[in-house]
Amino acid sequence: MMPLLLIIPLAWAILCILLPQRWLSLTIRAGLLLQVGAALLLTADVYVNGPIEYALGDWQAPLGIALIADGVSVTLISLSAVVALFVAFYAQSYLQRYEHEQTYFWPLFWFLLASLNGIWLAGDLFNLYVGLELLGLAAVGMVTLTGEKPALHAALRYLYAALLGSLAYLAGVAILYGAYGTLAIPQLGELLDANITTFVAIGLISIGLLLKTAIFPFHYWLPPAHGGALAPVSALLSALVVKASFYILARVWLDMASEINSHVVLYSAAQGLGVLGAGAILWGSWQAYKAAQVKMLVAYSTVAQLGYLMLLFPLAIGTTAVAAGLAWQGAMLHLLAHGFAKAAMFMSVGTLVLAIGHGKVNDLAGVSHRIPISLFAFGLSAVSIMGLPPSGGFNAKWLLLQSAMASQQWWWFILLVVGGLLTAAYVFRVFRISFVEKATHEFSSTSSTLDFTALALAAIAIAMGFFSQWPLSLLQSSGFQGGGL
Amino acid sequence: MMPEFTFWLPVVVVGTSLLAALIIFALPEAQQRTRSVLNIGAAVVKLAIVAYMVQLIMAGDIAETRFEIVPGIDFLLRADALSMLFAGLSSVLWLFTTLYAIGYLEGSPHRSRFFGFFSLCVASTMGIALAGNLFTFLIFFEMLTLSTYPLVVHRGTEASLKAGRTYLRYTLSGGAVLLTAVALFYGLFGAEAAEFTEAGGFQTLGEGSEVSLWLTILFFMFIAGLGVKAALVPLHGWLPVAMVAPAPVSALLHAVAVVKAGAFGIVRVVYNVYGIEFAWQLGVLLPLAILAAITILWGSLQALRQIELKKRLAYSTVSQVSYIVLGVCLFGPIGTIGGLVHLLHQGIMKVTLFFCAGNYAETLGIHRIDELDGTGKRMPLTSIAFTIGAFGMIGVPPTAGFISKWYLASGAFAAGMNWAVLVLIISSMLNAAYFLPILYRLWFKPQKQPWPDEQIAAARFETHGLLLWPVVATAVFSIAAGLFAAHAFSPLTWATLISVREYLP
Amino acid sequence: MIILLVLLPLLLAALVTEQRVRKQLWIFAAAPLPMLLVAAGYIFHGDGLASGETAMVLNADWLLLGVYWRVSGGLVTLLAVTALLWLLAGVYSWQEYQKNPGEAHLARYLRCWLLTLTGNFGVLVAGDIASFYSFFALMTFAAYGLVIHFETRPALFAGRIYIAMAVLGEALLLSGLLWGAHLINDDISPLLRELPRAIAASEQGPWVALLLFTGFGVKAGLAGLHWWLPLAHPVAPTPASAVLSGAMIKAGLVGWLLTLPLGEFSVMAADYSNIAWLAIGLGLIGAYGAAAMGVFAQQAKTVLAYSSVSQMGMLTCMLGVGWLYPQFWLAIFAAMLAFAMHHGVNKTLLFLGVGIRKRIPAAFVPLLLVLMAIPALNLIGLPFTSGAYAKDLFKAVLTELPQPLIYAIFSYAALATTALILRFAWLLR
Amino acid sequence: MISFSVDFWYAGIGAALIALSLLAFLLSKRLLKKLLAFNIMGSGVFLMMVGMAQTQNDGAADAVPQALVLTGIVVAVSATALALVVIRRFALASVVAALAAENKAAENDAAENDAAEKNGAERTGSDTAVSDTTVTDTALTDPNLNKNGDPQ
Repeated sequence: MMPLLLIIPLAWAILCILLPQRWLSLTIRAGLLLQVGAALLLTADVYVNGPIEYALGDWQAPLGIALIADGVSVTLISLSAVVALFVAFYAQSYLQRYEHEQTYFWPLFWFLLASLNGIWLAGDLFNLYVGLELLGLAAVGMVTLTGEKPALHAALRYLYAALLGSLAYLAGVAILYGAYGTLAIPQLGELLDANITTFVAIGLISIGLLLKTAIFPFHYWLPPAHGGALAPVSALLSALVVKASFYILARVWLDMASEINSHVVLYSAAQGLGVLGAGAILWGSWQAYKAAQVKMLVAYSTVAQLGYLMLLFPLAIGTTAVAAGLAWQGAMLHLLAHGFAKAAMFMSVGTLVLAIGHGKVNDLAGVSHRIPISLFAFGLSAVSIMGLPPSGGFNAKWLLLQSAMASQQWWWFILLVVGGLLTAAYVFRVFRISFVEKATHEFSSTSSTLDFTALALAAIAIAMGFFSQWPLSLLQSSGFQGGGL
Repeated sequence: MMPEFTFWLPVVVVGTSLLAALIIFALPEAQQRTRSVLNIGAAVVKLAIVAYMVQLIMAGDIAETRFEIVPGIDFLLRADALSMLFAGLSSVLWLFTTLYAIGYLEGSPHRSRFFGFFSLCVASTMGIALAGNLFTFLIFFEMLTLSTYPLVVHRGTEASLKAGRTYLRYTLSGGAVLLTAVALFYGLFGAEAAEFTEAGGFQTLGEGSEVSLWLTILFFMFIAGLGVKAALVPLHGWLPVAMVAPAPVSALLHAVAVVKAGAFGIVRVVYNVYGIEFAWQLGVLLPLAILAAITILWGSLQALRQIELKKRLAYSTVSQVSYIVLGVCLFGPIGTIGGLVHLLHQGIMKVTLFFCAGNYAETLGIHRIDELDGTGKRMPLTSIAFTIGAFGMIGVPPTAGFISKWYLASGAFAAGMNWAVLVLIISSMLNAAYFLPILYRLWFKPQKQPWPDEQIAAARFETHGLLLWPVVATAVFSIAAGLFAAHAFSPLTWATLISVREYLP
Repeated sequence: MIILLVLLPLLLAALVTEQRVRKQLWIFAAAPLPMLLVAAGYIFHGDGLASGETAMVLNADWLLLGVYWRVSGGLVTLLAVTALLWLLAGVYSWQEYQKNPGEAHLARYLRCWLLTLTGNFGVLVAGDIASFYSFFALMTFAAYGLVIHFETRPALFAGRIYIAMAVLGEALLLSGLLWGAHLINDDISPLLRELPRAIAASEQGPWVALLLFTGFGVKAGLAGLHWWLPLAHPVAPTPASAVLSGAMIKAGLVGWLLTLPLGEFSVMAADYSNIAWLAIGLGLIGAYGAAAMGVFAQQAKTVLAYSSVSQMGMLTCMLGVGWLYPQFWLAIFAAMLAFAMHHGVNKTLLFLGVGIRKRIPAAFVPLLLVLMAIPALNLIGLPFTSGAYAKDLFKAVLTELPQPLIYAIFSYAALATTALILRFAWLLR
Repeated sequence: MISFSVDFWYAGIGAALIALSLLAFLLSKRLLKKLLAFNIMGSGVFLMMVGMAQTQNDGAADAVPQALVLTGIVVAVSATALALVVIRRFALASVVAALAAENKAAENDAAENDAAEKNGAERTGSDTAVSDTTVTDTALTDPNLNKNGDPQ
């Protein structure tokens, strides 16, 4: 069952290149349904009888490629399948105006999906490297779609950052392989001992992944790339792509290095990651508050929200099992909720900008009664981003708060609460303008699928506020837990 | 009673207005008729269910919805006596406010958006009323902030946007403080202590000094978080500024939804989380009573200075809501009854006053008090309703206000806090000082200049039907609540039932 | 049945409308009539009411806070006299407005008239504290409409003072009643008759008594709290000031009699002598001070107002003495009742006389003056008049008391009243 | 045995290569130079990977690093290809943009001159000298460092 998740997207990527325009939309829809079906079947399978191993072409480790599907990876697969489903429907009507981009968008879309599934299922470090690279190239390709100068400029910055990151990651992998002779994460987990080479390797891998996840000091490439790209592209990038490298970072720190991460060097490094996260939250929120373009605002909001994810490390490493468990669940729930909410936010903002024609925040005047559904979708997703109840974001923030309290790390507690307020500051900037009575631009009509797909994703983010028990119980059954629950 | 059936009752109550909100949002602006039918239908259905649940509670049964939302914490909606008090108030007043809003917003733009958020706001009020533990309460408390913001900025003018900004600044920071308090509470005392129990969860707790220190700190954080919505003095800044919103919004915000949610929260925390006896031992009630007293006097003094009618009513709300908080702090069953019954009475009376203010503004374009001369003759029914409401606020019998002041004062005497009676009396005199001049202008002054902008001519009745009859109805209610106070179905009897259960350990 | 009598004027008030008020003037007279007939019936026919016994009890525990209305023995005579006075003033105003229907705000005046009437009857009939206070407040606030009826500048000023003093009085009264109700602390709707015993029994009793004394003192024109009286009377229409002076001031007195721990209660826990002496002192100051100010007044009605203040001062003095010597309380109580009724009737007649003086042709004026001499002499207390009778009752008690000084001052008060009446006659010639 | 066997030499040189090319990558402003630096860094990593691996099972040829390096090279080549295409497209776009900016500037001058003639004020026609920045040069500078503000 698992290889299907890789085969379908790759096959569909090729199909999209070959097929003529007329049959394209039908095949895409079929592919999407197949993809979601496969994801849900795998989730059910893992939920019923725990994690599954699958050796490609039954080559055993260390040479062969092993695919592991445990609770975490299955949750993330369903996340990417569902988000991809709605983004695809959105893109189909959004790209009608962009004839030229349409032809190249779909193959890249499927490659992206394939690489994502590859990363979620990968069991060893090198597979992750390959997945990362494919993901990076597909993402850069998508960013260049519009072909205008700023988009190309952003794409180049993104490409160089991605390349630098993956090389650092490869160097780290090389050192690890040199020292321990294997690249499979479970085996590495047992072999690792706390010596200088391991620290250097983990350091390099972390720097590489931080670059690719655009965490605070290395975030310079994200806003122009996500802000400048087409709406469906930036939705996919913000919701899924940056999460993949974070997921690998979490696996490295919490799964592979789980035995040795209470070592003083790694413990303080984890606190360092937390500080980077705090920097991301404060700097991202400040930049978002100042941003003139509404897409840049949402992009900087991504930078800020990724800061919350980084809090997983200080809260889960070197703390009691209870605190680590809570931190792990909180981070994962935040990842899911942010995935849905940010995709919905980018899509709704895309519709608004499409209708108005101008991208500045102040041009959104009078939107609330002309395009209410998109604004309502933006509102719902904003509720989850701000971490206000009843949303998935709130439950995630709640779990992180509980974990911070359980591990007596009050500074993260305060940061979480203040972070929520900062987010509210820049989100309500948009609301304030949208309620202004007289519109400054006349609005061109947009098709309703744009509104309703964004609304659906936002509704899922809000519904997770009530039903966050399902994904969390799924995470319970996953192979590894931060700090072993 | 089949347990299955009562499981879904609370959810249905909250669900009706949620569903209504979603459908109304989807309705295009033009379908005015379907929207009104839907609105009123939802209100009536909700009223019926609440009435049925009240009858259920009388029989001692409990309707409860519970499922695990976050590991270890339940999403709990439970209908107990206290929640029915607030739920009953909001559902009754929501029906009148909907009728009034339909009449008030005749022909104005974006009504779909307005009524959507309007029912969303009431759904969250229902949620607050029925919340069974602190976590669920927090969820609906924040939902209330989000759903009321668009109502405050409904007009879209610069002033209302500025008001919205202030409103957000206050309520969101209050929400953050409340989130911290609830998170700390759950962290320190676990989920079962956070569940609302009849007589509060803490009598049993041993007197560890460190624990009681934490409890005191948490108590004042709760009060700070809830105090923003309950408009306690330092945190009341948003209330007068939010007067820019249209009349049905300020009526709903100030009489039913937001302000009462804050006060109701404080009642929940004192009675059902800490327990009145434990709170008294902890010694936290006295500072809260002093804060409430300061708010009462400060609100009345400020109201004296206002020249705009709605601003004066806003400051009067600031002081009146603190009666409830004062009632809560009077350690003793009578004081509790006084506080709880005032929760209802103030709601009914203040809705009447705001409806009248809305009528004056909508029909004759009057916004300032000195333009009110001679309106008694032009709009007799509205002015009579305003007079009843005003006398209610002063506490002149036989209005409902008198009953609550009577119980608050007796409660204060019973609790030995005689200074509280002094505060009540002074505040009544201040109320007289700022309401009687208005009545004087209404009835005894001839009309000087023509009305600022008379929109609705004086046909058979003074103004639009939908504007007039809700006002008359709520005025009759405030008189009936006072006159038939001792009656079986009166708010007073219901408050006594609650307070008896609070003090029955 | 009693509820019908008390609330009848309220119902009639509801019927009054702008357009048909000219034809509804008969209501002025009709409103107090039934209560008068019933009260008179009790006094003259049948067994008559012994002072302790109550008749026509209404017990509705679902209304307000548990309503208990009764017509008690002691008050039934006062009720009859009040009804009579309201009838007289009603007939007067009925005839007056029959002649010149062009009067402005007539409907509002009639409605306020009826509301004040309801309040006045209610105060005498209410048995439980909540409805007693409700009627008292209704009477006070409705009387405002009567005071400022002509809407002249002095009338509005007098109205403002009246309302300010009224609100102050209500506040004192409410706190006193609430504190008393708390002291009774059996259930939530305490009855008036349990109040004196509860106040006497508790050690905070003097404070509660002081609050009640001053609260009712505002209405009863106690010296120092009487400012609104001489301002309100001259500006109010004649029948209104007649009723204000004759019947409504007595409500303050009734309040004292019902709530203060007099008679057999005053000997219990705390001692009330200092409040009693305060009452005596203020009473006498009121009697003489008002007379002194009244003599220099310019208008006939102001003189009468000051005479009311001075008469009420004497009543307060009686109350003080009665409070000091509980054993004589019953006799003094009878004397006070007689004095109150005597003063009510005569003062109302004088007020109406002043009104009539302006309306009738010059030829009849000497006849009117002769007729008005009777109530005037009554007030002075000439032998064989009702005034003398009431005062002698009190003086008889005073002689047995070891207080020669009060006896002397009290009897000289008659001189003060004579001076006032002479001034009144001089102004009226 | 700390003698420097041949493998360590490879790994050492690889590390040196990485260091040098990283330096070049960060400092240079020209896009192509950065790309070259990236390629050298890639081969440095591969060299290190091969060098480090030999120490495992005492000298016998170990297939895994070879396979890894092969994949690494494939990935590096594809990345370089994509980078080259994007740089070319970027250069083209910036030329187009520069020209567009130029004629817009020209039109403004024309409008100004007409306006000047219209209101008769004699103004010395100071046509804006097109700054002779070599168009290709600006296009190829390193996107990270040039400061032309928001992409929009």
